[in-house]
Amino acid sequence: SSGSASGSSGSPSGAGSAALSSCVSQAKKNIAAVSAPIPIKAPPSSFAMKKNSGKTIWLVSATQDEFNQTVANGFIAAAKAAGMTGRYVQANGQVNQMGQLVQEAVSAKAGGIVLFNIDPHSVSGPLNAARTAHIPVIDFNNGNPTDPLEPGIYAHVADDFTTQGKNMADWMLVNSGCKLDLATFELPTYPIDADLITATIAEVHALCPSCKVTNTNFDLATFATTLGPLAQTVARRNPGVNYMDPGFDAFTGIINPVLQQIGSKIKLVGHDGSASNLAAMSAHRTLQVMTDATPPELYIGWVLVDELGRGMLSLPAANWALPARLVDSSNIGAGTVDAIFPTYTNFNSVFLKAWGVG
Amino acid sequence: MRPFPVRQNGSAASVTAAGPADAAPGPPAASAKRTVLRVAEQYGLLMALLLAFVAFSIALPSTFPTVGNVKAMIDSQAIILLLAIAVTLPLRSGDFDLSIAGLMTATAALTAQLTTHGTSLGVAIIVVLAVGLATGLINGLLIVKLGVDSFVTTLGMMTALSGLAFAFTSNQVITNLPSDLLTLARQQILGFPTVVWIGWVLVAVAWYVYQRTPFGRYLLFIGGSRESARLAGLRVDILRISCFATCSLIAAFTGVLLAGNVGQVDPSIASQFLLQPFAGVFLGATTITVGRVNSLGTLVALYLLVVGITGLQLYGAQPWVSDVFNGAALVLAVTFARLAARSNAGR
Amino acid sequence: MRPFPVRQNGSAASVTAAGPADAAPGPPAASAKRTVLRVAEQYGLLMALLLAFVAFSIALPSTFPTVGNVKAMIDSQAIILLLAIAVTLPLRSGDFDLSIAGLMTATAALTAQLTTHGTSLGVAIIVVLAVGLATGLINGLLIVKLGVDSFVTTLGMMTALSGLAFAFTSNQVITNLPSDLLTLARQQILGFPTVVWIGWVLVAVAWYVYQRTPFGRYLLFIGGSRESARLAGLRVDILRISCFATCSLIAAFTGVLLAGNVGQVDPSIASQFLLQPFAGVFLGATTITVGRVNSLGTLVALYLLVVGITGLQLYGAQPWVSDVFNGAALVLAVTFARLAARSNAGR
Amino acid sequence: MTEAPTGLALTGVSKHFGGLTALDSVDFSVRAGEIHALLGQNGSGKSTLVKIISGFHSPDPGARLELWDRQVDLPLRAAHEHGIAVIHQDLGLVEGMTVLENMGVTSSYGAALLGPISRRRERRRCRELLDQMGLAIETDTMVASLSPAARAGVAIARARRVLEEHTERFTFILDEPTVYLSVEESGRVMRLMRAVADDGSAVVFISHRLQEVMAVADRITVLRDGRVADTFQAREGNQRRIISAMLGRSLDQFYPDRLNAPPAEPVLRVTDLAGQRLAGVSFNASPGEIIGFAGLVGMGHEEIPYLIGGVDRATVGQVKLGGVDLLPLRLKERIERGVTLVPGNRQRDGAWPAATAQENITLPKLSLGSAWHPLRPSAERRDASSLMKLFGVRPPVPRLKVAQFSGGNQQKIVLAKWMSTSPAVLLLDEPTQGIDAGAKFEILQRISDAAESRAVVLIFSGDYEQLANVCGRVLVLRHGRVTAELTGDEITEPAIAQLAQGDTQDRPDS
Ligand SMILES: Nc1ncnc2c1ncn2[C@@H]1O[C@H](COP(=O)(O)OP(=O)(O)OP(=O)(O)O)[C@@H](O)[C@H]1O
Ligand SMILES: Nc1ncnc2c1ncn2[C@@H]1O[C@H](COP(=O)(O)OP(=O)(O)OP(=O)(O)O)[C@@H](O)[C@H]1O
Ligand SMILES: [Mg+2]
Ligand SMILES: [Mg+2]
Repeated sequence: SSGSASGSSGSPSGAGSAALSSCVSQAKKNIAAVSAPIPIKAPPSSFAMKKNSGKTIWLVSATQDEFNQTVANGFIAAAKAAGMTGRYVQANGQVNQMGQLVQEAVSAKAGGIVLFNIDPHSVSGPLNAARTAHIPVIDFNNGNPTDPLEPGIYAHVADDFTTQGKNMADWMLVNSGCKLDLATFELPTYPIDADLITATIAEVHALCPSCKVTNTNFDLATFATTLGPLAQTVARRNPGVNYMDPGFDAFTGIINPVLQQIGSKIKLVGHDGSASNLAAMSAHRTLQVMTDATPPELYIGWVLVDELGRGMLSLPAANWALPARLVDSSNIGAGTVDAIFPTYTNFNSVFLKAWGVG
Repeated sequence: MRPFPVRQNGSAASVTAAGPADAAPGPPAASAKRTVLRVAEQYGLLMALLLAFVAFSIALPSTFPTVGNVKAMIDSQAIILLLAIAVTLPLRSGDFDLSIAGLMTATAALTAQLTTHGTSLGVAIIVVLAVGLATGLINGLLIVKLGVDSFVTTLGMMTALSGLAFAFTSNQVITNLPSDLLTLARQQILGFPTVVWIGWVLVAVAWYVYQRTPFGRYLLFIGGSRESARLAGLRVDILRISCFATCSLIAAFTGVLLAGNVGQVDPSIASQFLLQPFAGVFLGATTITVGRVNSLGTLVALYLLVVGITGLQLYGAQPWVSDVFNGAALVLAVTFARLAARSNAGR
Repeated sequence: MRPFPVRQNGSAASVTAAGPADAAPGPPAASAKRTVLRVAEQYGLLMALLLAFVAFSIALPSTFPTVGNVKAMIDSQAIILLLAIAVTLPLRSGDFDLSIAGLMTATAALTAQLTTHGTSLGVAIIVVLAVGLATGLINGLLIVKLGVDSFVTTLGMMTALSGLAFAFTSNQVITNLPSDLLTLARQQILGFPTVVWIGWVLVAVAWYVYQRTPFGRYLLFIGGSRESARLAGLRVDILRISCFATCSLIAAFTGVLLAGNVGQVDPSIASQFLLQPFAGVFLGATTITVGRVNSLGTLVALYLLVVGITGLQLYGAQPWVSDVFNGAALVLAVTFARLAARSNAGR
Repeated sequence: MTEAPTGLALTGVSKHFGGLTALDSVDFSVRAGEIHALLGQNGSGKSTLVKIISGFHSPDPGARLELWDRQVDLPLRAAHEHGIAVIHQDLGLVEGMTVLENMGVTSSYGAALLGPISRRRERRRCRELLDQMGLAIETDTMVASLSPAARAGVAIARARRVLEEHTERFTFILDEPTVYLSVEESGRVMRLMRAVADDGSAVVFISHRLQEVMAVADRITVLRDGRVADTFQAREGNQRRIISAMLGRSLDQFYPDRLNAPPAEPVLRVTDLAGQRLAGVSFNASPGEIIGFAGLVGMGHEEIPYLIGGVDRATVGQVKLGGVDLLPLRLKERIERGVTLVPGNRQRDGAWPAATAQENITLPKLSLGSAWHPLRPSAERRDASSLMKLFGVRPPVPRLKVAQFSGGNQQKIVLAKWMSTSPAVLLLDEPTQGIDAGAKFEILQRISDAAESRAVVLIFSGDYEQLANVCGRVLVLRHGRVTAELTGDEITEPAIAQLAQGDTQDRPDS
């Protein structure tokens, strides 16, 4: 991640329209594939999930929110389909409870554990216990699929945030005709956010030296009261800003009304494709013009069970990298998750087949 | 039971905080200096606000002193101002109410849930006010009638209500709120949204009530010396309960306005609104009617804090600088106010 | 200046909170009933803890009553227990200290920054303790010597210190802490890590000091009536300042242990630790030495809360249920304690 | 006695509060074995002088303090380590703690700061001390549940404990210790002081009761407006000399003329009234009557004003005022019917010390009126100012905080606050506590005026001399019941004292 208000780059325009058009075409090429409907990502190989039946697997989440809850619902359903019991617990955002819950899972002889938004470093003590007990642990939604594995971690399941951040940058470059003056907002202590924003900034700098990026840090503990005013302040400080990227859809939801109230024309982009943002976009009720949508949360719950099943049988990890689709007015359609991921409607069968169940 | 900090009246000898109206009759020589000190004490925070505004305007001429920025700063404090005014009521009569942030979040969640599921805004507001009244009465009855400590009771209510906010929304962030709800909070009147105007009206009403009516005086006496208030015939219990109830009603309605103002409801935000209203009220008590919780002072205090933070942000300071500023402003203001009070008291 | 809730002692007529040592000698007929009530009052929370434990053990025989689960629950409260014991000191002498969570986070950040940049653990601890002492003295001098209100001063310090935590780590999460730091907090002794043992030792020391030494009584005296304590010849200022200083020293060292225990330092966690220690202390004051801040009660209270929440989680309750449980437990416990006190007082 | 060493010598003590001069170059000394009475009008600076000795206030520069002929620095730190024990007007007890805990605090509970307290020894020690004072108080009782007089006893016993721990070279200072006490109890305190002085300690005490002063003091110093007006050996002077030094004039009358209320139908009828200790008391009172109530500590008479006034709840009984039973009525409703209570605990019940005199004085009127009718600050100020003048509050400045007035002047403010409401029943709990001899006349005159305008006046006081001089009838209570009623010429101070005392064997239990 970079510091707050990392300065702009690039020389004043004059590099000529050639540079601009090459920037646009390069960016356009990069995002062509991720704007189209995405074929369902199936388990890479089959394995005998049946052998795990009867076990209990734990999903330990840092916080409770909409996304986590829906993933958990998928997780529990998938576990059931696999003859296991899925258990969802959350730590109220408190670091001491995270350790406690992992410890509890270990002492309850969990078949496997998923860490959801939890930095393995912050539970390294309980993780040691899990390793000793030969319990596979998955690090989910906490960094890039390609990050090195922390001790005691069997596999990552993650969005490829570095690629997706780059894609988001490319979309904005195309959308702006490479006349991008972007304000980003970063949670430096939140790895997936930092990865996403860092990649976006790097891509803008790489393709468009004349574009400008202003990055500002904010704090998850106070975002509800501070992010809105902060966005206004940034807009005021940088009157030329034409795009804002606060990372995730939850944060565009905070910034949008503030900008709307001052009659701003700044375009918002975010990541997740959460149902409510998609609905607002398709109804043109928001300044958000693009979201990098992830597949249905229920599907993600099944992915977690798939990966954990492999770990419990000491098979090689599938190394899931979750796909995402750039959604804007051109492809939003009805604005529902099903419409955006048409191939995912029947994902259960794909997993059941790979697991040799049902 | 009162196992907790017993806020104490100073003894006859040690009370030195000079109230607004009490100059010890001094020899004329010292009186000019004393007047300066008194003015400094009474209007110090206001002057700090003006000074900060002017300083940032000079330092950041193109971004800070603009209509847009001023409006943005004022808008950003609207919700906190409402909560702060609400909490002046129990604070003035000597009780804490930490539950308001939780209540506001719960009622915002309830409003969002009801109005997005077909309930009309009017009905939703009635339900929300009923919830607020119930919360206030529970707080009030436990604290006043049973004598449970207000800090710990309302801390518990805060936690429970934050949990209920999640229950109301089924852990979801609720968006796409109906337009009449948005309008209720955002309708522009003379350049400011309704939520700001409601805050200002409340400040004015509270000012009148606190400064100009016996009711305001009653609260002060109940807060300062509950027994002597009771012996004077004040119905201390009813008055304290009515403070809790009114406070909760305002906080509950603030939940409706919050939903309309932000346009979505995230049930996880309660704790983010917990402390800022108190910072505003406590800081505000160092000015105007010095040493007494008051509404104008609260307004000035909140605006001072937002001017400082916005100025620093526009200046490009790291975000943590605003936290440090916020905290330091609070500590310094109460310290200076205290020092001024001591000099005035001639120590 | 004391513009804030003046916590008041009840009048002679209305004081009903029965201290542990004050059985009004009643007629023998009523005395059996009264003894039962007194025991219920004094050990009610402990019984609730045991009851909750047994109930969840029956409901969840395979997951709840396991050694691993019990250890996990105890471990998870270690840091909060340390903070809670720290804050009993100023609370007993009548002052709030809201700054401890901020201080702990700042010193955790400092420890991480120093030890990952080549400073030895010993030196880092000395630096951290110096920071703690300085914070405690600033709090103490402002509050005690200048007479600034403790709630607002330490609220300001809390905010400022949370900001400094970000400054110390340059907004980063610091990981890969040196192994001696990890060992300091995690070394297992008889099945529990050092951080738990340190907490228990502090509970025992605080119990001795509060129950058995003049110092503990002095604090209570000061908390009860500062003026009276002063008139009785106690060196009130020094004693209060020493409470702030000791509290801050413990909180600062807790920062070191937090870094070692968690294994990384995230500068944004201060607010997570703000309220829980107070909930523990206030709830704990309803038991053992009823009506007085005490360390054993605090321990029981924190364990009751974690048993409740863990049991509910394991039972598969919705996550928000634990917030509601937390809040309701606090409110109900203080309410019952209050009711028991009233019955004891023969009302 | 002249050869006895000087325990305490202050020279050139001045003290300003803002622009106000509380003390102006005062010299003051006490010898070992001497009881030195410090006298003066309300606000003359007595308490301020004591608070300088105890180290609570620091004097203006230039003051010197010698203890046992050794110079010590001012402000004095840890006075008790220098052998100074002080009992202030405010007693210094914590209500929410037990007697035991309160009594140990000045003696470090007989243990090192972080050493273990021996509870058994503590309890034994306290028992002894209380027994010596003749106080049958349980050591585990909360101070909050004690009567003011019992509290004074605890405070004195506690100071005495410190005394005994420093047998020699001790200075013992009591600021109005007897203000709450009845005559016989204050006699006990006087004997205690004498015993302490005879042991070689220096004793200073402040009192407005000139009789007891003349009975016990060896030397007398009178302050007037912060200066020493006179200082002399007690046997060389008399009450007249004290009064003229205090007031700067002589006082020929200590009490207003007794009223001869014309006989009238009783308006206040109290039947079988009972409370915590009060066990069924009945009496009638007519308009214009002034009735006194006397009794030892804990005999129940202290409760009567609070039961009639509506502060505490009566267990049984009836209190009829003009045919209406007051007991079911709320406090405010009683006030509206003219039932006016001047409470005995002025710090807690009488006034809010941090608010201004004006705000305190006008509160009863405000609380009777509408909560929403706009305040009229200038009218309020005028009212307060004239009332303060009427009751002789000094200085009569309404915007000063109550805390900034001297003890006696605070009491006058409390009286002004209540007696301005033209009461029908005036309940006075120790109305002249802490009020100087000069001002007392004025206050009693106001009370007499109230009776003259057809109020029923009930005075509850341990000052039997005062009861004997102003009351037309005196009821004496023992164990919660009226045991004697004195009228007309029967009312004399010794008669009240003897009836209150009763059989010396049966002490009040608590
Ligand atoms: N906190 C308390 N509240 C109420 N009663 C108490 C308390 N502590 C002790 N007691 C009771 O007080 C009595 C005396 O206490 P204890 O025996 O502990 O004295 P001690 O300090 O041990 O004396 P010593 O040191 O001389 O042996 C006992 O009956 C004990 O039960
Ligand atoms: N803290 C204070 N601030 C301002 N003025 C004060 C303060 N304390 C005392 N005074 C003033 O100093 C003067 C002396 O007060 P002091 O209390 O010494 O009187 P006193 O002789 O003890 O009177 P009393 O007999 O009524 O107790 C009074 O005029 C009083 O108003
Ligand atoms: Mg005095
Ligand atoms: Mg023993």
